[in-house]
Amino acid sequence: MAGEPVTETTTTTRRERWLDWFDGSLITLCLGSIAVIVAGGLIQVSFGAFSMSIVQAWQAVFNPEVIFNVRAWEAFLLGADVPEMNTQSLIVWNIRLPRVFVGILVGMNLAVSGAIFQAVTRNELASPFILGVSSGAGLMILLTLVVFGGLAAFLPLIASVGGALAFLIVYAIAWKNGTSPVRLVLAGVIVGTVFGSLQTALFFFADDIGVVQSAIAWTTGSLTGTDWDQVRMALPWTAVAMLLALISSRQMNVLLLGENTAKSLGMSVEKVRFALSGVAVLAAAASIAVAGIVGFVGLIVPHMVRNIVGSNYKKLVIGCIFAGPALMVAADVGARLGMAVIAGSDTQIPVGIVTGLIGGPYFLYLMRRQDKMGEI
Amino acid sequence: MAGEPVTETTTTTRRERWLDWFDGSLITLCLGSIAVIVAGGLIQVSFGAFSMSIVQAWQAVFNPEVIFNVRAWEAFLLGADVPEMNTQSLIVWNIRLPRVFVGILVGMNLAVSGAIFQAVTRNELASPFILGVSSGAGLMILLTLVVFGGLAAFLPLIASVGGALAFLIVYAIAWKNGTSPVRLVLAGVIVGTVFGSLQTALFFFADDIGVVQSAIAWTTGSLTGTDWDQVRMALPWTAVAMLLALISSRQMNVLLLGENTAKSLGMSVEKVRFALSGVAVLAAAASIAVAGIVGFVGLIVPHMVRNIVGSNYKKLVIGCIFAGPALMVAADVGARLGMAVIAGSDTQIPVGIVTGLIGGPYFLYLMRRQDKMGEI
Amino acid sequence: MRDEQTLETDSGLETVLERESTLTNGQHDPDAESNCSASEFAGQDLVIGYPSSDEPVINRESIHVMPGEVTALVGPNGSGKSTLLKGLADQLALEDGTIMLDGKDIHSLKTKELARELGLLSQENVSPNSISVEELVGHGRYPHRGFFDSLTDEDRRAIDRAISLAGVDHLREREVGSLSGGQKQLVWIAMVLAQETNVLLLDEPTTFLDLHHQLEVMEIVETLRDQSDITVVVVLHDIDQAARYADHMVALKDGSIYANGSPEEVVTEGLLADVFEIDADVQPTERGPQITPIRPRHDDDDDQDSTETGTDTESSPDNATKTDR
Amino acid sequence: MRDEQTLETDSGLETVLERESTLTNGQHDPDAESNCSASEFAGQDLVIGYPSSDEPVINRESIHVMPGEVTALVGPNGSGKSTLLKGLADQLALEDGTIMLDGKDIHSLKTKELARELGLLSQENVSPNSISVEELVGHGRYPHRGFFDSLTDEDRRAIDRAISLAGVDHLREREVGSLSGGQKQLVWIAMVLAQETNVLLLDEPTTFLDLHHQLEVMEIVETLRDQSDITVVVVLHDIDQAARYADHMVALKDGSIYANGSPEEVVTEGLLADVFEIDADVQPTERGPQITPIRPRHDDDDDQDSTETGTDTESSPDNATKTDR
Amino acid sequence: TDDSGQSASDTTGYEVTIEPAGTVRFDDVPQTWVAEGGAWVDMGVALGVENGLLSTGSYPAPQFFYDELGVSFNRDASVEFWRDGGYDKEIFYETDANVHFLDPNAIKYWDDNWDDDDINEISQAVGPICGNNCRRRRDFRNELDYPLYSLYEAFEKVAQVFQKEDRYEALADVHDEVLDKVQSRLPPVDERPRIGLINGGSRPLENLFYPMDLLADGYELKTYRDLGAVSAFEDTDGGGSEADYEYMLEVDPDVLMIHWGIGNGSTVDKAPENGRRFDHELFNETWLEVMQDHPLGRQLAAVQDENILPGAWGEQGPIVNLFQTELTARQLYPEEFGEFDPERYPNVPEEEQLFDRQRVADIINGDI
Ligand SMILES: Nc1ncnc2c1ncn2[C@@H]1O[C@H](COP(=O)(O)OP(=O)(O)OP(=O)(O)O)[C@@H](O)[C@H]1O
Ligand SMILES: Nc1ncnc2c1ncn2[C@@H]1O[C@H](COP(=O)(O)OP(=O)(O)OP(=O)(O)O)[C@@H](O)[C@H]1O
Ligand SMILES: [Mg+2]
Ligand SMILES: [Mg+2]
Repeated sequence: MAGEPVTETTTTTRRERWLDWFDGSLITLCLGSIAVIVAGGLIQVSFGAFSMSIVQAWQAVFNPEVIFNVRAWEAFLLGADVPEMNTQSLIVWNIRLPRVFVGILVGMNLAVSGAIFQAVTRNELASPFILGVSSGAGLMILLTLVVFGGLAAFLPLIASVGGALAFLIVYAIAWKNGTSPVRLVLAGVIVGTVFGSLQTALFFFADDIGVVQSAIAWTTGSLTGTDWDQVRMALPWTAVAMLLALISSRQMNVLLLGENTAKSLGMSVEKVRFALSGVAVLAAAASIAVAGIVGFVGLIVPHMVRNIVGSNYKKLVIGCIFAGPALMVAADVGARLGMAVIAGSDTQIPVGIVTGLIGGPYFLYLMRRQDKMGEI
Repeated sequence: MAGEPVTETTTTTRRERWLDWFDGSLITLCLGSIAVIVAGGLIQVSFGAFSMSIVQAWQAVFNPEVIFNVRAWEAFLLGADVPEMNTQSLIVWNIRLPRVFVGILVGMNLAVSGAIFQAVTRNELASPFILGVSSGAGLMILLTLVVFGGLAAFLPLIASVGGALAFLIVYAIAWKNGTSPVRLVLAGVIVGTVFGSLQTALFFFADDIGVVQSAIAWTTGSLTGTDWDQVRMALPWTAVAMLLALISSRQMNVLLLGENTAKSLGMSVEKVRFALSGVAVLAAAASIAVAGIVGFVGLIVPHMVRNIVGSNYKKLVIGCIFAGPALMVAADVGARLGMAVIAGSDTQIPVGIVTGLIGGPYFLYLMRRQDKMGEI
Repeated sequence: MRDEQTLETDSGLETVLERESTLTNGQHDPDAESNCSASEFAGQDLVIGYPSSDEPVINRESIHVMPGEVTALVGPNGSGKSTLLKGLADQLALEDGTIMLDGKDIHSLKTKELARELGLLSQENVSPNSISVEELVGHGRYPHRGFFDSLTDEDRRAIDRAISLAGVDHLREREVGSLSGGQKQLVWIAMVLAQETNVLLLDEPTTFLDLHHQLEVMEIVETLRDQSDITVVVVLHDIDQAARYADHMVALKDGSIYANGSPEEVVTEGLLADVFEIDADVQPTERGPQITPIRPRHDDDDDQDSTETGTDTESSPDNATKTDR
Repeated sequence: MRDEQTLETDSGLETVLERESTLTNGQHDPDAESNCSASEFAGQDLVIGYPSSDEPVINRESIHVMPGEVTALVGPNGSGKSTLLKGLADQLALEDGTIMLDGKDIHSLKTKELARELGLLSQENVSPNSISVEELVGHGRYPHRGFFDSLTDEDRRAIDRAISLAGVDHLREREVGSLSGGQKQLVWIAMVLAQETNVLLLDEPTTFLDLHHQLEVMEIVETLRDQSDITVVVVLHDIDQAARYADHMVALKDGSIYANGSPEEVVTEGLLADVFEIDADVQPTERGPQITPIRPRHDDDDDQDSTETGTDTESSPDNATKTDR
Repeated sequence: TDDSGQSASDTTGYEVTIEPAGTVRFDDVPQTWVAEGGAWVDMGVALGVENGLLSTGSYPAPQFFYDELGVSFNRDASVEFWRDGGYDKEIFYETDANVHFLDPNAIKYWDDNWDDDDINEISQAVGPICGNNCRRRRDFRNELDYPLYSLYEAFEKVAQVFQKEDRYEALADVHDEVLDKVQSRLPPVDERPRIGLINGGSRPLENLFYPMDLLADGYELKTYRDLGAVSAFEDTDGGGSEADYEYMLEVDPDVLMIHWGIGNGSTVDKAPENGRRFDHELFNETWLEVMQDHPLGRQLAAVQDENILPGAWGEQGPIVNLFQTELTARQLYPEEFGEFDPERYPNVPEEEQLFDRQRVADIINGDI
């Protein structure tokens, strides 16, 4: 094919300059997020029921006897016995820090999961929350607690399976010679409400308040009481999911052009869509398994990141990997200290409620600002 | 204007024949519904903890000393003292029958409310359930129970106010130079989830299981324990709402043609829409006040009726007034006897769960059958 | 060259504003005898915009529609045709200006009163699928009925008349959802006809239709004008069609009325170049001017060879290639 | 008369299937010398339908596209134009039949291989608003890249070439969301061009565009054929336009190929009557046949005066009225 | 502290076996302690270690029982381990109690974040977690593969932990004496009233009752079992199921008892600080009058006879149990044990008292 000669050099430099600028905003986002995470983490380790000055707490964090102790890390990451250390270090490293780490993993998983779901359904409203994964997980948790009490040890696994099943059901219902965004969302909403109604039904069969409390904690999402167990449980899956998400960001970019275009560009759309959904469900399940159903993070973080770095998924996924943890750690600080600041009591709110209370209004604001929002 | 002469007579007879057929299907629907209500009612009065043969129970229902006793009706409808009667009659008329009557009123209100909302938003998925009324009511109920314990006597009123407020919020958020169906549904979903998250937050502040149980019962919807108090509470509002709905059915027919067309036909669209919403919220609130949040009736009954009598609101509203109670009474029989039949236990399921379990799958079936469903 | 054209347009506008002069202006008027009953309809200094944007779309324009005639509104995408029509029908609030219908300000009319005088067919229409054609057309009687009224005999007669006029007699009992796009459009026209107004505003009644249905719709418009003395304003994308069926044409560009007059006056090579940014060949035929588009004009054309515009398009190199074929 | 016409069509089809005979069939062929590099593309006995309906839309039709030429697909709404195009591009599974591209069955190709040979522009396109024009065009390189590959220099060159060909150089860094409908359409065309395929299928690339943008798109199509030897199949609603820009036309009715040949052969008064159900006047001009629609035909026309069809439309009473004007 | 050394197996320490924690080793006698249920708190008070109490847990018994004996009970020791829907580990570290009378299974059951590792960590680093959830069986029946202690079995364990088995022995003797005395005076079974026990959370106004079977497991219903009460709601297994007036009418018990009712006039109240006396007026407003107003409620025999009585407090240790055995005996068999006077309770005419207040006070104060 004979193309006209174009001014190659000027175009390339122009393009590169522009990419640089873009990457600049991404780098700013990442650095900002890291700052928030570190600050949030340091605040978190400074508060707790055990009396310790802030200085003591921070000293415990940077205690070289822990940081450079292979046996300590073996205990943390592989589940070996925790070596001797002073009470302050024990409390900071065993109770306060794991909560921050779990928050980071959960934030990462939810944000990336939401971003993937948004690409798969080409729907700005998609999130694990809206496509039924969370209601499926919630239902399975209640079912386990109420009906198969003996299986409580496998709760995280069961929750993830429930989430995956619910997504498959939503997908199957929405499928009619291919899926459509609106159908997926509708199916998700309906499956969500039916499962919700089943959940409430199960509440009635729960004959004591322990089950109810336990179920509520799970279905609200909370980082309270998480420790290294949870980190160990989520870490490998998170790593796999993040890697897959990064690798397939170009596929998501093409998916955003719509099924027809993607097909005519030679993509096996349904396969790619399903594989990506699998990755998103994996990420969502990993986070549900350790923190229950934390709402809105998966919905709003991708939007926030998109506002900053644009809708290129190469940048969006990286942005989510940093911004998700930042939001989560910040919200968890709010969950721990919010009531103290507002009402002077030292009650903690579940972090899922904080994200809901931040995320819902932010989302409504987005909806009011953007004309197109409603039009998917 | 000079019109060509048309064959008036043949057209008229043709039109009349066709109206007859249509009215025929409506009449069939109404008679069928009445049969279901009577059958369901007779089943309901036959079961209960108090030992009574079915014959005794039915004799009590048709006990002329009660039916033709003005003082009895005064007691039932105006709250005067109940006159002397035998224990069987007392149980049937004071415990078993009011539940059926409340079911009838609730079914009527929900079905008509859903039908109106569907016209107002021109959205097949609209229902009090989807546009936030129920979540608003639920939140207010919890708030009252947990925070303002003293106001529990005004619960029905407070629930209704909460529902109305939530609808107004949804309306306000969706409003952007007029509303659009998609925006209304989205705003409804988001407001619903935010309120849900607040509800769960409140659960955490509830310190005893009584409050939690009570709140769950309210937010699930149940006819258990309803008596003449509830009938007295709902009856006047129901009457007003049904009358208004019947009168304004033509307005709804024109609204279905879209805002533009309705405007160009000389309708003050926003005024009519708002007034109709008011009627729908009134009906929904009346039902929430007496039975809590019973899901799906408001969504599916209008669809069922529409399948039979078509989308003409003149017929649709009448159909809903009969079919709603039929579904509700039937579901309540399921709620009372379902567990007995399935598991042999005499636990009662809240009727809201039964309607959800019937309604959700039916709706998904509708969605799978109809291509257009997802496209609103 | 440009200045000349603008002057031309301005003067065209003036002729419209003074109706008498226009009528004697060589414009053919097939139904002069029945003109007395047709409605006068005019908008003065209209400013129309959307609440979501600050700038009005239509900024201080005036339009005067010839009673008993078909006026066609043409212009490129987004030039404000639909906006103007919505403003005229009081569907969009005017930011400024007045609209007079038979000498009355339409804002002094109640919504139902207005709907008895003026009918509007929007660009997009929706209806429940299961409604019958007859029921849908019946809704056209809405402005004639009170809150509690049921259909009167007069309503029935108007519905029958509208149905037969639109030629959808055989569809009367069909469900609207089962009709083809073209048939649906005809039913909507019947509904507007049942409104029995003296003024009809139609927004692109032929889009989405294939040639057959397009022609059918335009025939109804002609019948209305000829038999019922109705004043019609119609937005059309197809300039050929507009030139053929309209008695009068108004060309919009960027929200301004750029030209105004009989099809022969409005459809010129110069106007096509300025408003639609195309070079085209315009031939007068017995059915009005016939347009043959030649090539699109670009922004650079305006800057570099604005003097050429409309004069030597025939000799542009691109065009030469094409005539070679 | 009807029988004659059907015969005519059938024979037209046969000539197409035997390519040699068609080429000597008086059909002009502007690029005969470069034809060797253009792709051959043909569908045989195609049965194409949607899973949701039992009846196939296209039932056992064959089509052979002239290499290096522009073929226009015309037909009324719902006649199956888009369906045929989707079938040819393997976007809809064939229920039966084979599609050969340069002698190979396209089902033997992997999806990416096919996408390197054959590009399709759908009737409707969507993209994120914040993507830049350059990024969007870059996605056209998808079939040329492996799972882990990044953009090569060749990819960059192809992107630049496509952008300049589509004339959207000045929009390169704009966000797609900020473009007008017409500009967007051009960018999508650039994306398909970046795919660097030998066969291009375009579905109504000019709908929703005003005259200016319509002409711009058709110019690109011509350039592609003339400069790059690309085989183009384009669906057009506007028969005038199709007749003017296409080398070859295929008319569809109810899913069947009704006629097939050069614009002069296909665009006849008889065909317009049968396929589009309109009476029209067709005049041969230097830019191909020019169509003047006269009136829509109705079902009754077929029954009552089918013998008249295409012969004495000029003398029908309705039409007489119009020429009177 | 005297060391009877009964279960000491080592020179420096001793072991106590408390299911489900198993055998727990103590190097020293615990100085500080916490408990989950009011019964366990009552046991500690009875052993005279009240000053080491750091948390009263839930449902501590009404103050008037302790006032009757003149023993002190610090109701402000109220560290709450259950907070924000979970057990916060740091609170265990911060409270730093020597022993926790919390059932480890209950902790794991209520808060899914706890597993055996966490229990062990706190048991090692802070103090053993070794309670037994023996108030009732219905809480987590799935987990119940270990014995549910009776009140005095549990009391004995606590006594061993604090190495005060002599006081346990003395109180057990008093208890046995009372039981022997009372049981010998019970009327024949067919003359005993049918008792309908409903849980304090019932809402007669809303036609909602939680009937309980008097004879279900656990220390919370000990007095009824000890006194051979006849259960009207036999089919209801210790609570949890709902019923309405129809059911009440169908069963129509002779006497309606409101579980926990003695703690307050009304429903369950977590910390009846002001409960110096039973508020009879409030009790009647909440229960009797409401039922009298209901067209079906007033058909109930118990309502017609005004036989609605405030039942015993569910969290009863050895001290509270002695008082409540006497209370229940007077409520069920007034002809034999004297009329229960709701206006004056806890005052019981000296001659009708079933045990010697002073003797019990002496034991608690170490005067065995
Ligand atoms: N609802 C709206 N809100 C805000 N701006 C609008 C709205 N509708 C149209 N516009 C803007 O007003 C201008 C005129 O639009 P209008 O619909 O009147 O054009 P038109 O001439 O009818 O075009 P078309 O040929 O596409 O129908 C455009 O710039 C458009 O973007
Ligand atoms: N997704 C679909 N599912 C089922 N049937 C379809 C689908 N798309 C189109 N059809 C049907 O197939 C037939 C041909 O449609 P097609 O879109 O090919 O027509 P077309 O010639 O492209 O029309 P247009 O000019 O409106 O684009 C029509 O009857 C249509 O109803
Ligand atoms: Mg328009
Ligand atoms: Mg098409």
